[in-house]
Amino acid sequence: MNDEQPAAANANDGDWGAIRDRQASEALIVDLDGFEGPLDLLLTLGRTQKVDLTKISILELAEQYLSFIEEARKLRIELAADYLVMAAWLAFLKSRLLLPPDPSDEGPSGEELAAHLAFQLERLGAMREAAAKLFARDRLGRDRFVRGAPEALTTARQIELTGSLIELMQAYARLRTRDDFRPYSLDRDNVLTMEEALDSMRGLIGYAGDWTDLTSYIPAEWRTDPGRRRAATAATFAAALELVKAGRVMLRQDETFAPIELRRTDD
Amino acid sequence: MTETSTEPDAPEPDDPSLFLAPPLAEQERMIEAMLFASAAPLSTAEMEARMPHGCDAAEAMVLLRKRFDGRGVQVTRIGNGWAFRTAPDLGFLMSREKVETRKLSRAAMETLAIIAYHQPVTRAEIEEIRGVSVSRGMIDQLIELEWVRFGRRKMTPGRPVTFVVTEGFLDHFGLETTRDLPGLKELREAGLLEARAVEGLGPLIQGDGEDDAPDIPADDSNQDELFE
Amino acid sequence: MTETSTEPDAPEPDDPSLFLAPPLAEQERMIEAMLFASAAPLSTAEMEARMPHGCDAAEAMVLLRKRFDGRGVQVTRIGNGWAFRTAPDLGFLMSREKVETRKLSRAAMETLAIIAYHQPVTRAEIEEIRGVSVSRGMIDQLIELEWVRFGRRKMTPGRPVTFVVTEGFLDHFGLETTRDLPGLKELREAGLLEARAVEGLGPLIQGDGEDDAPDIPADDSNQDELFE
Repeated sequence: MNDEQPAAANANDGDWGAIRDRQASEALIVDLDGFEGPLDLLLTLGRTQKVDLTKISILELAEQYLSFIEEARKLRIELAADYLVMAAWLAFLKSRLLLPPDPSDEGPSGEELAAHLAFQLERLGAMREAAAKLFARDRLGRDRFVRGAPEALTTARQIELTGSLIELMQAYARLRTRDDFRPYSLDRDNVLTMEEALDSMRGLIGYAGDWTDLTSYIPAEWRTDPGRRRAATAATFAAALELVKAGRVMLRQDETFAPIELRRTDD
Repeated sequence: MTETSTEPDAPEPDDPSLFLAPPLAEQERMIEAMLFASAAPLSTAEMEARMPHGCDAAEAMVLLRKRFDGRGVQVTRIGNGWAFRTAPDLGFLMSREKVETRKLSRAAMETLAIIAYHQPVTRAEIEEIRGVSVSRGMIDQLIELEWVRFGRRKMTPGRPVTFVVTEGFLDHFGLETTRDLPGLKELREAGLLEARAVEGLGPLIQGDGEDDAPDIPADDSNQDELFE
Repeated sequence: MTETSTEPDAPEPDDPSLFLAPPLAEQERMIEAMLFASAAPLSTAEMEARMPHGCDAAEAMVLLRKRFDGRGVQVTRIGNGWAFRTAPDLGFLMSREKVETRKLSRAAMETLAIIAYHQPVTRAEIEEIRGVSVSRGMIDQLIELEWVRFGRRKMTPGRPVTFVVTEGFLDHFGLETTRDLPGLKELREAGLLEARAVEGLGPLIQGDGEDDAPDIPADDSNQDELFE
């Protein structure tokens, strides 16, 4: 591989070329952060060989890389681990390439390893070139343009309603059997509220020094109609309980279903 | 941008028209591209300002309009400017129709059932049977579906309108006449009445109170009421 | 819809082809209008779905492409679709429409190229080619630009996700298909697009162990559309 060295590359550059090369390598070291990893660094170093990537000397490249790492160390530049891994691998590759092959050794030969590295570099270089070509194309929004005022596609949603005969009949059946169980609804006119009962009782309990039947507190106009009477009884009973809670009255009942009697508390 | 060197009157070297305007056909391409890419209509002055020196956008516009005459898109004057617009007869291509089928809502189905079984029937009668008020919007929707139409006015005070079902209704529900609708007894025999209890509505609790909300606004045009 | 009664084989009355498709010139107007109206590419199938029965959008497209050959706007093929785009030589007129995009890093451009030329490609493969780990953020950036999307999982251990380029990528870079990528043939002939990752041949690149979107939506059934 060494015979493909571009020996003539710097021939007419003389010392000037050497200085420029040194400047270039110094620039590389300073710009280490600009590299996208060891392969990128190898590719850049490979380019200084000024040959087609397919003809690159991997041995020379390994040496370039190793001396670059050495220089970086001297300059106390901290190197990421993958640069060091690559350095170790290249040192191994170099020994493989230089030493006669060990017949007992398994695995790929030095040449195979070198060929693969050359392939990787060529491929990365090709992708880099492809990216440049791609981005140099006539691009949308820069060279080519879309319709500035696209006309929206309107979607007319048409709703089609359906129903089956069974559903129609079920609906009717539902309606016709509803009367039997019409929901219970409150009839406000025929309800005496607890508040109303309480109001009328408050005015009367002052006179209840003796036990009196609770029903006598039901307002007269609520006594005749059975429905109204039922509602008023409940309201009056609830109102009496409220008054007991307030400590105003006492209640008693001799036995189950016997009349409930009420008396003012003595204070 | 082609420079025509065979121009008979060679202009003075510092004459701006030394740089001759591109050929008109090229200018036409330019205004075509600009009108296409612009979000808003462009006036000829605006276009000229972007074009190489010496161009005449108005003249190029004459060519462009002629070229698009009768095409699928047309160069249209909008205010002071020009823009491409779809030819009016092709507007139908710019809309997509999507047909969705939905079931009639329970409330609408009930109303329809009442009209079918009791026609001709007034709205008041429908309300009496359903036990809740019936929105005008719902009947309107049934009319729009062409399942219900107006019948004769009733000869009662106020002469209320009645509703009847249509041929379209019979068609959709696969009936010859409304007389083919089964009676209550047959419904029960068909198990349609028991089905309610199975549905979990329970024999004593009426409905779910949702679509039978006691006060539906009288003119509820909300069509959601029609489907679930 | 013109009915040609001189058709030799008169179709049956209920044959849908009784209503013959509009003349091809009319179909050409239609696709012209649809393509003008849409910013995104439309496939011939999408156009046909909006056209009257019996239309052949692909045939009409032949006419339309010819008509706009050399014009200021051009009919461009983008993957499976078609779109009008301004002619590249007229970009200088559109300074106002220019879209200022954030400049992609060199690494992102390179990653995009690798995805385009090697697709479908896994993140590990991208890392193998670039020799460094690829940050999730960089691929996310490409996905956000809508130039890259997830492809099918690879049938290799771990079933890694793959990345492919999109129709938006083709549109942006003015490519009809991924086969038109610059230098593709040469790269293939040079063997540079073959997967040649052989264990033990080079120092291993350590990924950062991040998981690439473990759940891709199941429907990537049409991912083949871009590649044949």
